[in-house]
Amino acid sequence: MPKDNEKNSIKKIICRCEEITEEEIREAIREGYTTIKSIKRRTRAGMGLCQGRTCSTLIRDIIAEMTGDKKEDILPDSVRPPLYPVELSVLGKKVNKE
Amino acid sequence: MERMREVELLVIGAGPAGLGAAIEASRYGVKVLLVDDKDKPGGQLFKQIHKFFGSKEHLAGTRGFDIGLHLLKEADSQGVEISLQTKVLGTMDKDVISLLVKEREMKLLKAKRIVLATGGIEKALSFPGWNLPGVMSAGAAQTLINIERVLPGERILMVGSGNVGLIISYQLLQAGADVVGIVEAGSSITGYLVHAGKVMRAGVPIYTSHTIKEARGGKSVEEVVITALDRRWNPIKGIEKTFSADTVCISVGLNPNGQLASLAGCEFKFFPELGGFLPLHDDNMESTKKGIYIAGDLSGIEEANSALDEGRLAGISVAASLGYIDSNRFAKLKEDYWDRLNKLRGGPFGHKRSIAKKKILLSSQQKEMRYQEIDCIELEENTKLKNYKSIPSLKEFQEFPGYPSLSRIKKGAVACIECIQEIPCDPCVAACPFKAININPYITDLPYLDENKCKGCGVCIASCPGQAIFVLNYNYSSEKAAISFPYEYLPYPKIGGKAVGVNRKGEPVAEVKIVKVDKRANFDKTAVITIACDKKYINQIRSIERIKDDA
Amino acid sequence: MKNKKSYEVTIIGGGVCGCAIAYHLAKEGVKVALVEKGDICSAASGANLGFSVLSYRQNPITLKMAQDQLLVLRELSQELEIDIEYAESGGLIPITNQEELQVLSSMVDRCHEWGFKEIKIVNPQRANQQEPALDREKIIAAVYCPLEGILNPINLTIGFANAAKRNGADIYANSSVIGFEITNKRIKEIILPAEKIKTNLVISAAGAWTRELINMVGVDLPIYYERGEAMISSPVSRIIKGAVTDGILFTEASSIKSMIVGACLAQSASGGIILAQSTTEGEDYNIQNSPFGLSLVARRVLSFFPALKNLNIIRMWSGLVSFSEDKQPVFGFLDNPTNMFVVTGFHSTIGIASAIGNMVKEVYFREGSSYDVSAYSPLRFIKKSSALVKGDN
Amino acid sequence: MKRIKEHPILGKEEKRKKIKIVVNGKNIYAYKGETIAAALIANGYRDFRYTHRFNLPRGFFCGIGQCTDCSMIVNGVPNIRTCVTRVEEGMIIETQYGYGDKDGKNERS
Repeated sequence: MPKDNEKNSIKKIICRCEEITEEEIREAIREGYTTIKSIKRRTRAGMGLCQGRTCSTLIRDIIAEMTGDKKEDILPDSVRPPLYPVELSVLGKKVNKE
Repeated sequence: MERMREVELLVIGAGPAGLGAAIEASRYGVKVLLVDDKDKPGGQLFKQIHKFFGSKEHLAGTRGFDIGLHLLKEADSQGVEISLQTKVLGTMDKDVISLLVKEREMKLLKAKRIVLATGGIEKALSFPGWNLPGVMSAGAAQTLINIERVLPGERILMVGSGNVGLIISYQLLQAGADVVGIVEAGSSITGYLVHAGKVMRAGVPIYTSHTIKEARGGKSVEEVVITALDRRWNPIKGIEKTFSADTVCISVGLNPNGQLASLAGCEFKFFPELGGFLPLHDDNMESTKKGIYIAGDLSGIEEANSALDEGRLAGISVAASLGYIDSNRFAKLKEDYWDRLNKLRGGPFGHKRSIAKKKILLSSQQKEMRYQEIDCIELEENTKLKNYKSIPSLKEFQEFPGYPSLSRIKKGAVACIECIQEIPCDPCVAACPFKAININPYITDLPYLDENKCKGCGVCIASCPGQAIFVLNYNYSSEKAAISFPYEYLPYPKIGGKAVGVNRKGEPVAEVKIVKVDKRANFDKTAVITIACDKKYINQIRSIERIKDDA
Repeated sequence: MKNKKSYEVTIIGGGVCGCAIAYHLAKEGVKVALVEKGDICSAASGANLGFSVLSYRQNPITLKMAQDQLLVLRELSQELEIDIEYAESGGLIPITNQEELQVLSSMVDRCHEWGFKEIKIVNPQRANQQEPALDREKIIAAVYCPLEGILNPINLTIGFANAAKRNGADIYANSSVIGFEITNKRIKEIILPAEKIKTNLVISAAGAWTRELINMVGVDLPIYYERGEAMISSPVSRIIKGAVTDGILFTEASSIKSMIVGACLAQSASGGIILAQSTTEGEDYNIQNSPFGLSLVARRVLSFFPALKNLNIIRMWSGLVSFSEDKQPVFGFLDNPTNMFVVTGFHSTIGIASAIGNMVKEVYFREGSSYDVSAYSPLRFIKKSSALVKGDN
Repeated sequence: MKRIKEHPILGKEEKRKKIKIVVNGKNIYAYKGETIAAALIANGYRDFRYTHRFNLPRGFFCGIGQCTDCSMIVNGVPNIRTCVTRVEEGMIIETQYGYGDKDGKNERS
């Protein structure tokens, strides 16, 4: 945990949910993880509650900058349900086939 | 096993695109279920308290939330079934759609056709301190002020000078906050200059070629540092400004919200002009996945009017595909909608989008055509106008067809139209009882003032969504000229009182006297203020300093 | 044209098995290529609960492997220079009725017979000590094994891949194998989308894609796959301690229509609770989620763990898990081509991946295997079914 | 911060029922129908939670329930997104540390 005076002279956070820093993303890219999906697996960026909705375009920019890849070639992570968080108790209720 | 409900058309998203699709499909007999995750329909419309651009068919000059009410009424009269607080969790195996209703109940259903109108997602911008409380998306701030009626802060820095950033800055001022500045990384203001003009007259500085470097604070934002950028968008060392601010709003554009489309298996391509990755679609708005149609910001970030028309087009396409409209009728209707859409995409602002849309249609129709070839579609020059980076000079203003001549100004009250960009908008034409304002042949053409017909009545002032029309009366009295301008802040100035007249950049020019505050009902809450000032300021003063407190 | 790259061994499949094999060979100085059609760890290896299983190993050999792996797993984070988040936090199989008790008692007996004693049937109170969030009223007993635990399967797989790379392995990600150049019953080259690579030995570690891959060399093996669904919650404070596997899964009662459903769960080091499983027959490599599967899992989980009702589920997925016709592992050379080695069908592979990698290394250097895996040769199927006829060209 | 009592376009604030909520042990007033986040911001609260990894403050960010930033403990349940949850009479709202247990840690026991 950073000391109080370090708190705001801060590392730049990229993934807000999982608190993954820009430096951690860059390190993963240097290791050879150059897709949004593989960076997620390597660093956890995009694994949080928002499922990368906030950070994936930021990560795309960093990949493009470091690898020279075109942004159009840096594909988004695969989308999975649920598109909104759902409570386990709701999921477990008897499903209504309307 | 009980049968799963199967609807004819499921429309996902009740913003303008979704409402448009639901209304049109329903009009021709399709049974429509419209779902939206919010507790009110209308999408972003109910946050939009400004008057919209567009033409009469688009209810131009009407405030966004009123357009929303109008569409809801239309949906209601067409018998559209609307299910609110209904979140689509995803498409599952065998094209089953999984819904979460009111956070408490799951439902599964199938649909013969689907229109995805899931809108856009605000892009993020990261900088040290962007995780501090007080930094928020501009859309979040807009929800707070216009829906919740709570100020997010008192001193706000806006990041991004696109239309959203400019409009929300203006709305923050209307709500009573101070906007300490707008930073724009590009070298020119990216939104419409009429929107920029509103906030600049209110004294908000716009820093082009600047970005936010850092937000600082303990438990929340206390100050922000901005830095100048060189042409390659690298910070120029040493050129920094520090402001005391408690809030930073991020408004750096939108991405199409393609989550559901992607899950449903639609094919995507990257179109930076339209916000990034988006699903391909044909000229019926059908995606590459048969039976799934898309419309609105999902099919490319544009504005509410094109979203609505794309939605309506998707709606009739669905109706036609289900056999509710015969092919001749459909062809005719479709042509009309494309005509409207092409008009909305006319002018220099729509040009890149218009080209990108052509590419989308080509890539979906001719899969064998390589993207590079499609890329070669000529970008023909379609404007002769200069691309202004910021508010132009008076001399430049005077060259526009809406600016009256010096000799006409000296004769007495006359409208002065400071509309200088080719925007699809024409309510001023209909507003003028003397037919003194013309826009033709295209809706994106600049308004032309027939200064001999103009009586200077000022009805056009409140009609202009860009707040770019003023009335100048050189002969108000022997010493004084009068200037009338739109005003949408509280408190209103008092008749007979004094105020500080400001120019187009919000700089104080001279003390002025308030001679009229016109709040008539058909101005729809845009007050028209008339001030008297020294005659020499007739081409300079365009507003007054906002009055801070009722005191 | 540039010179073709040449390798002693090419491994096809960037899951945990393929990466572990690559690591063990590369560490010994073997020139290795790893070919993966997607990203490293993009299929089943990243889509499972990360259990280190002992209790329900399918045979005495894999049980012995898993036992021996315990020492390895404890040191592996250090060795691979990545935190595999391994915790020997115990494994529990809740038992709700006599039928389950009977099946699981004999499973425990079988473990004891195979020489593994640290496993027993415990009463609900003891089970509750292991998993305090478990509703003890719902169970009559449980199987408890203190040596079981969990790890992060993604970090493990990536750890093997990175370590292989550090030892000189080349990784070809996003490279589907298009075909093989075969002469004289030997694969000479592998055709990838962008290039061909030469190789002396090919190791198939392609999981659910094994059958399809091996078909390319003219051999058909009865290897199938099933689709297992899982989901994860947003992070919460620690509430689940170890690995939990539903006792119902060991009985016929877990079958609902064409789906096997049970409550399996674990909490990852980062706080998310992973819940599984609903399993259906695999078809067309479909990895969508089924409309009902995870709802049934949720209901089942809540019947044991009512305290989890407020969990926010943020992602669902499914993974394709391969198995052979006789449910036993496949491990060995084909006879034609002679230089293709097939590895698949190990149950709960995560916990024994390193052992599998090590065994391949032993075979490669002809050291003689630590375990007798002769029964797992793919030839057992080829003798029965005839190999596809492949035209010589 | 403050509530917008009068607005040039939206007019006067409509009359809404005042309700009491308890924030970190302190009674404050909110309006029925508004979100927890709006009520808190109107009452000057901005740091809603402190993060698990770096122990840094977070607050209202996306406003549409899509990020984790405004999560708090509501009626004892952690991880409630306050920007999409509406206030209710007597609601007990607490700053969330980490994932919402007493010390904000997620240690293996």
